Amino acid sequence: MRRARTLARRAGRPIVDLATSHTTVSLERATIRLAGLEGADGERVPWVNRLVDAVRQEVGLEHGVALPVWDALVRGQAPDLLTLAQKAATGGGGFRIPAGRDLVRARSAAKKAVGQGIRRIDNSRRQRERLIRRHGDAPRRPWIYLIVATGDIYEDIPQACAAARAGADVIAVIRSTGQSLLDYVPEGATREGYAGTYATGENFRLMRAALDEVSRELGRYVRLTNYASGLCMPEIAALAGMERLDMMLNDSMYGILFRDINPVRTFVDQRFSRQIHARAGIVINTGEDNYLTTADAVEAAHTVTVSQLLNEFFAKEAGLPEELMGLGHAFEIDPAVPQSFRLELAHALLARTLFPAAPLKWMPPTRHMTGDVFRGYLLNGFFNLAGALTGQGILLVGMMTEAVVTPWLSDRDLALDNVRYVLDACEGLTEDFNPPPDGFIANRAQQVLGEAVELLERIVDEGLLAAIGDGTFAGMRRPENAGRGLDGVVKRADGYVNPAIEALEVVAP
Amino acid sequence: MRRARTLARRAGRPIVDLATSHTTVSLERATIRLAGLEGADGERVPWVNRLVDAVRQEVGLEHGVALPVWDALVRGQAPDLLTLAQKAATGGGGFRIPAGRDLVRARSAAKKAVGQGIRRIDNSRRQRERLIRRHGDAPRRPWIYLIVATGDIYEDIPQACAAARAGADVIAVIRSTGQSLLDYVPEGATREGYAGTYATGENFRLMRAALDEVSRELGRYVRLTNYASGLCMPEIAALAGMERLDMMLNDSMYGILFRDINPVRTFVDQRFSRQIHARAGIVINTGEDNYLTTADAVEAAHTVTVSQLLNEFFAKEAGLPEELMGLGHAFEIDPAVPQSFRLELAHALLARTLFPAAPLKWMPPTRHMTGDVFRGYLLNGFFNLAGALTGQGILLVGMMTEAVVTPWLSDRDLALDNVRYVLDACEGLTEDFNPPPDGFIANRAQQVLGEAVELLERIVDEGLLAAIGDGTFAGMRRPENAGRGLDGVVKRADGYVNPAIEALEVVAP
Amino acid sequence: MTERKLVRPYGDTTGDGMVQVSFTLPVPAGKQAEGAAAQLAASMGIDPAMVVHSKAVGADHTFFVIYGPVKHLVDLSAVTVAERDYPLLSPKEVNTGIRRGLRRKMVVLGACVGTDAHTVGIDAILNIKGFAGEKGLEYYREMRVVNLGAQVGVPQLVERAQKEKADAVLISQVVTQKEAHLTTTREVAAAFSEAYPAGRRPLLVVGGPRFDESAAAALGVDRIFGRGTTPGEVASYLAHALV
Amino acid sequence: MTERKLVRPYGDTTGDGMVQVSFTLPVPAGKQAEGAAAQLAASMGIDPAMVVHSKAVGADHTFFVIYGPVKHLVDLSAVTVAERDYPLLSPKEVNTGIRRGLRRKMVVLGACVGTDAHTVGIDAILNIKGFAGEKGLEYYREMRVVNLGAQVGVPQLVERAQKEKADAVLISQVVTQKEAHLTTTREVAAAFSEAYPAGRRPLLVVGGPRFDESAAAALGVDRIFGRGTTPGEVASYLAHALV
Ligand code: B12
Ligand code: B12
Ligand SMILES: Cc1ncc(COP(=O)(O)O)c(C=O)c1O
Ligand SMILES: Cc1ncc(COP(=O)(O)O)c(C=O)c1O
Repeated sequence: MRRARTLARRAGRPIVDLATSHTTVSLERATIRLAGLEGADGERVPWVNRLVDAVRQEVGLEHGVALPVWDALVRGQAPDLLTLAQKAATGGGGFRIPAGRDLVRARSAAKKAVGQGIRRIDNSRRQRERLIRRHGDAPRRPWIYLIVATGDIYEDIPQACAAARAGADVIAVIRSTGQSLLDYVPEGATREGYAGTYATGENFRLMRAALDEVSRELGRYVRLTNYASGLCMPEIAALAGMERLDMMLNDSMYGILFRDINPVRTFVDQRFSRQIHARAGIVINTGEDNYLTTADAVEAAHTVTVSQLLNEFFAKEAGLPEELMGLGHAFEIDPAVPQSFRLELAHALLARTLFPAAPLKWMPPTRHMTGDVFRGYLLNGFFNLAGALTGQGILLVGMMTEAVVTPWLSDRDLALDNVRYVLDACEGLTEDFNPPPDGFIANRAQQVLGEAVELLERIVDEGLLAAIGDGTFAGMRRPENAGRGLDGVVKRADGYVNPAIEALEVVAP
Repeated sequence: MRRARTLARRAGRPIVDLATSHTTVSLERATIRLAGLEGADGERVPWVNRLVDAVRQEVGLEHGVALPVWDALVRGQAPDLLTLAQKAATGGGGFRIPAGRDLVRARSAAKKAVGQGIRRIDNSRRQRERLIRRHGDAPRRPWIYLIVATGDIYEDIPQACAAARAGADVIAVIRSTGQSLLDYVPEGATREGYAGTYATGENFRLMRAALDEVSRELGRYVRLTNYASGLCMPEIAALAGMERLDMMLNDSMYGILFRDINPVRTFVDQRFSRQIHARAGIVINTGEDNYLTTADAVEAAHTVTVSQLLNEFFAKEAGLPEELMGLGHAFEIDPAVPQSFRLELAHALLARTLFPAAPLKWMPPTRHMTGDVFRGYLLNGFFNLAGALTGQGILLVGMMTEAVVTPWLSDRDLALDNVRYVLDACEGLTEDFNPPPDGFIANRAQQVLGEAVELLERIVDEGLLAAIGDGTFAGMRRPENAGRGLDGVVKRADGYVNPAIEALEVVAP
Repeated sequence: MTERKLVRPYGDTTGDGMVQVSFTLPVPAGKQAEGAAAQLAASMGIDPAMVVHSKAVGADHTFFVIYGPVKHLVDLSAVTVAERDYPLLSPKEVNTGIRRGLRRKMVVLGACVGTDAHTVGIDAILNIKGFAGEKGLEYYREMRVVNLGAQVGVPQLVERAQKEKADAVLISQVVTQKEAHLTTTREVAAAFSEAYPAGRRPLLVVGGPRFDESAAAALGVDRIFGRGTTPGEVASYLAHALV
Repeated sequence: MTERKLVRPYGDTTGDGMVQVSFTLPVPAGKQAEGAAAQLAASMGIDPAMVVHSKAVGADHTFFVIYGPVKHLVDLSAVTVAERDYPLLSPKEVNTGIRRGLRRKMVVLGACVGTDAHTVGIDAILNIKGFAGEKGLEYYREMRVVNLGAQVGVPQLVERAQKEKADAVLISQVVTQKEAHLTTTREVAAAFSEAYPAGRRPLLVVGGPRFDESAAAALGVDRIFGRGTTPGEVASYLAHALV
């Protein structure tokens, strides 16, 4: 186990260097968002995009947007950010990279402005803690995590409230297909998503407010989750921090593997967004479950472990304590495999043992779910049982209609009944579950760990970026110099300034 | 444990004395059936009923039917049993109780005639053993037991074959409502049962033949089950023995409690039928599950244990080895009870520990099944799991539609998928299931056993018949001198002769 | 004319009309079978029908699961419910009512009729212990309850009703295969009509989990009680109908 | 006229017509709601409908499970199935066919179009690895396969098709919420009609687990493949349609 961690650190270290020596358009936009710029123009292009694009065009992003933007403001080019963005959009930014006294002044103005966003994040965190004290927390582990995915925030809200009343501890609003590839965050309340609802600041606000009300009604704080993922990962993280979301999907490699986003872009954005999550007290949820939707869950079990170790390293490096590391894994073994349930237990216990303090996120069967909803309901029951037996932290509730439709109201209700039955009926069953140290379960765990160490050794040898380029994870080849959003990556200059990063930077582990 | 057994023996002993000092109309009819009399008259009254009624009317049953009947045959009153029955039916039996040489002759003729039935039973047993050797046996424990209940033997047959092909190791044909209160066994193939099909010799034959064919096709011997229960328990046992049924529902108190059949009648009939089952190598299935459909499964858990101990004593006394004792118990705890699954495990393990060599019959949830078929499917999954974890011998497959209809074709298919998933996925999980000796499960088992011993002490004190009269079991009060079929009970005279009993009697344990 | 109030089934969006259906067809599995399943779903008003699961059950049958929107509207204003058309009374009120109105004890005869042996339901209504926290009719001081138990033949039931001078006869029917419950109920109704002069027969009340509560007239009885009935409802009805 | 071959759903007896249905109504739980559920079941042709389960889902919705016999008959002779109207060929036969008939490699372009990112299905058809034991189209020596992967925009697709001189364009659509799959398919069909002279556009083939295979014409494409399609079927169809 120690060896595995050392290897993960060695594999991750060069990536951190990469992340600290580059910036991205989205990271810069997130910085501006922290300073309070909202809204979009008539073509629904957010002002942060207009502003950062203008800066980039006029002076490049190598020094970050903070210096040119606040230099312009200090110089009185515009009275505030919004006006500056409006002027910049029509070509009148007049940006420059300040030097000397101007630099000092711009830098301190930027720090002050961005500091407001950091304070909003701090306030949100304190407010969460207050509300949990006031209303009470989720009644037990695992937290019950339910998905809402109508595409329309105004259908999502009543469904989320119904789910909370029915027992959900965490509500996740799934994003519309396609949002992750948008290089901007849509504005306002939205009603037109496909198989999910757009992540926007306003949607975050509306849902959090509704859940606050339900939390009051129920006497327990109901958490809200969204996705800090895709091309706008840092901006969404910033919005989440400010709007008091409680958990965020945030994986170090998901975008690369499943959305063909450029690896460097992803790693840069990821580090920044995790720094925000750390500051905001947001639990991240990593996405190891996704590997098992395309790769075989038995053969590829060790890739999950490797990814968890990497996610752990990157999370720690960005300042996240273990309590905020919702490392993912999933119940995705083909049910036709002999002893599949015991294999699941072995994998789940391995994760539990490797990351004892992390609130592990336990994901339900999806790949082997079929239109036989009865069978699906049963499978979800055994998934719930495995979660209970192995002490998982967050239980994403499986839907019997997984292979058919995005969840119906009744699917969620039935699924919660399932979870409740299993957790109540099997309360304390861990007392009786004692796999022998040399038994099938222990041996399988040992085997997976061994394979993970082997793979990590290979990755350390060839480098993580090369390994990703090779198709090591989920069978996807993602070369370092390809993928979406590459043109939004910029190497930092020596004089790069970012007051958000300065505020968020903590001593590396 | 030893104390519990001693008490059960003491409670049961007086009942055995009762059973050996009485006979019943059905026991006598069974004797005649063993001698080969079949068929019914124009009013569909079986000839065995006509004959035994006539004997009873003319000379009483105190000496048994064998002496008067074979005395009449030896005297040439009729060339064969059928003709004798026909004559007797019109009042022309001319029966008497023979004495001296006549008695000896009648007795030896009877012995010979009834011996043919015993030989048919022996042949059936050997034939079963042969077929199991030829085709192979059920692939694993627990045996998968499926119910067929259309009411029409010709719908039952294809459904039973389908169930066997889908994986059933045992097929049970449920009886029509009302049959247990008929004081005769219907004749021939029947198509008009309600919620079950009549148990008749011909139906047994037809189904066994169909299953023999399927067994050949599948390369594994598929067992057939029916009910030796109700007013005709001994006759049905005799038919089952001759027609090579493999298991029979046969409880020492079910008829008393749930059909209001006179206790003495039941105990007399029960002993005889168990002697036949012992001879035929038929596994009996006792009915402790039934208690829990009316009484609370937690509060009344110890009554199940007590009944199992009594059933064990009566079975042993009648000559059944442990391998033929399918003692019953059930998964009937209200799923809303906290830790219900662990309680189930505790009860199931207690039975497993008390009766290590018996093929325990594990019955699915019925009482707490509702119209929510999804929930029902899940509950059945956990029932299957409990069965697998505690090493049950015979698993009666639960139907998601339990609260709705008698099983549909698709219900059975889905239910088998459920069983198969659980047994395959959890194969070997017992290795990991190790309840600590001082834990919740062990303590609960200890508590139930303690309560069972207490109750047995009370029963020994007041006598089993009085206890039954008091409502000790399933909350039903059944006095010794009431109930259906009482008028069919006759105290044996000193010169009582029954060649079947003589052949079947084994040394008491 | 009442105003029409229309709703549709709800999957995850108002008005989407989504339903789930499963059934078996006596057809070997395959495309033809799936087409047949889709045809049936269409007849049921599901359009478009998604045949999301089909599985061979033996050689000659196929089991299907279907999802899709149903085109039918539900008109809430046209819903016929056997609504309680009598006030719900406390045991005390029922007793007072009987004492004042009948001036003698009300005689209630109960039984599980025919070959049916499921007594738990009728016991829940009659036994003191009761059901869902309500005491059973035996608890009512002004009622004399005679519970005949299981598998009571129809002639035997009529005979006892006459002998006990029953005001109300309560029968339970739980087994429904081949419409056993309906057949037996009709038999009981016919037997009582025959045995009593017109208009003089006792009140006939039937109960069981699978009855349609609005079918009383069609079956020739006075009232039907379904799934989840409580003793208080039955007592209140008896007081309403007989006092 | 073909002979009518009628069947009914099978519960436990031939001809019993039994089905199971579940749905949610936007109505608070209670008798009124159960009546509404029974009404809907009746509209679907279930008679008598047994409402065997009803449960409040929040304050304003109720979930139901219903059992009962459906009165509709299934006419097997009227079942319309997108039956395979071409022979199933081995890879060898397909290759030979293309070589003889086309005298050049067949160009096949594949993509998961729009915002859909579910590539497993199209990969199953295209990648060498294949599906259900059959090799994918990349394995066919006489095909040149270009797999564009996930979330390919419609204009981008048309452009690539023109550039590669595609003979067939295979698109996959898995997300169906709000009929995303149908909308995108229509968009693709329209874009190709516009970009190519009449009668010259490449063969358009669409696939995904929730398509109705008989809706090709309505969607403006040449062929639809549903749940469980194997690469061999697709290759055989391409050989049949293009050679
Ligand atoms: C307990 C039970 C038994 C017990 C009965 C014990 C007893 N003393 O009653 C035993 C184990 C003996 C038994 C046996 C059989 N059973 Co059984 N049994 C059940 C079970 C599990 C529960 C029924 C119950 O107790 N419900 C609880 C009571 C409180 O509810 P209820 O009856 O609905 O009553 C309420 C209302 O309906 C109403 N009500 C009912 N009656 C009346 C009367 C009046 C006047 C009023 C006002 C109201 C009223 O008020 C009650 C309170 O709300 C059901 C399955 C299930 N989960 O439902 C099967 C079930 C009823 N049994 C069934 C069958 C087939 C049998 C057998 C015939 C099987 C066989 N062939 O051997 C046997 C034989 C019984 C017979 N001859 O009738 C079937 C019936 C199928 C059908 N729809 O036709 C069922 C549904 C199981 C199944 N799916 O196969 N059974
Ligand atoms: C794997 C999976 C994923 C993976 C996809 C990985 C990948 N690279 O493809 C990941 C985890 C990334 C994913 C993400 C999402 N998913 Co997804 N996913 C699934 C899952 C579990 C399995 C799909 C699958 O791989 N099937 C196996 C393949 C082989 O089957 P197939 O696609 O049907 O293909 C066969 C045939 O249909 C046909 N075929 C298919 N395409 C074509 C094309 C041609 C030309 C031909 C000839 C034939 C053909 O041939 C194939 C072989 O037989 C399903 C649930 C399920 N169990 O079905 C959900 C599911 C499809 N996903 C769903 C959703 C909503 C999403 C998300 C949008 C959720 C969100 N908002 O974040 C995201 C985003 C994805 C996006 N932008 O599209 C929904 C769709 C709901 C609906 N009906 O609209 C499902 C049904 C789950 C659910 N119930 O919510 N998902
Ligand atoms: C870690 C992670 N990030 C993001 C997503 C969502 O995908 P997208 O970023 O395309 O919205 C998922 C999907 O489940 C995920 O697991
Ligand atoms: C032990 C036993 N005998 C008999 C029966 C069947 O009842 P009957 O004898 O009324 O057919 C059952 C019912 O399940 C039972 O458990």
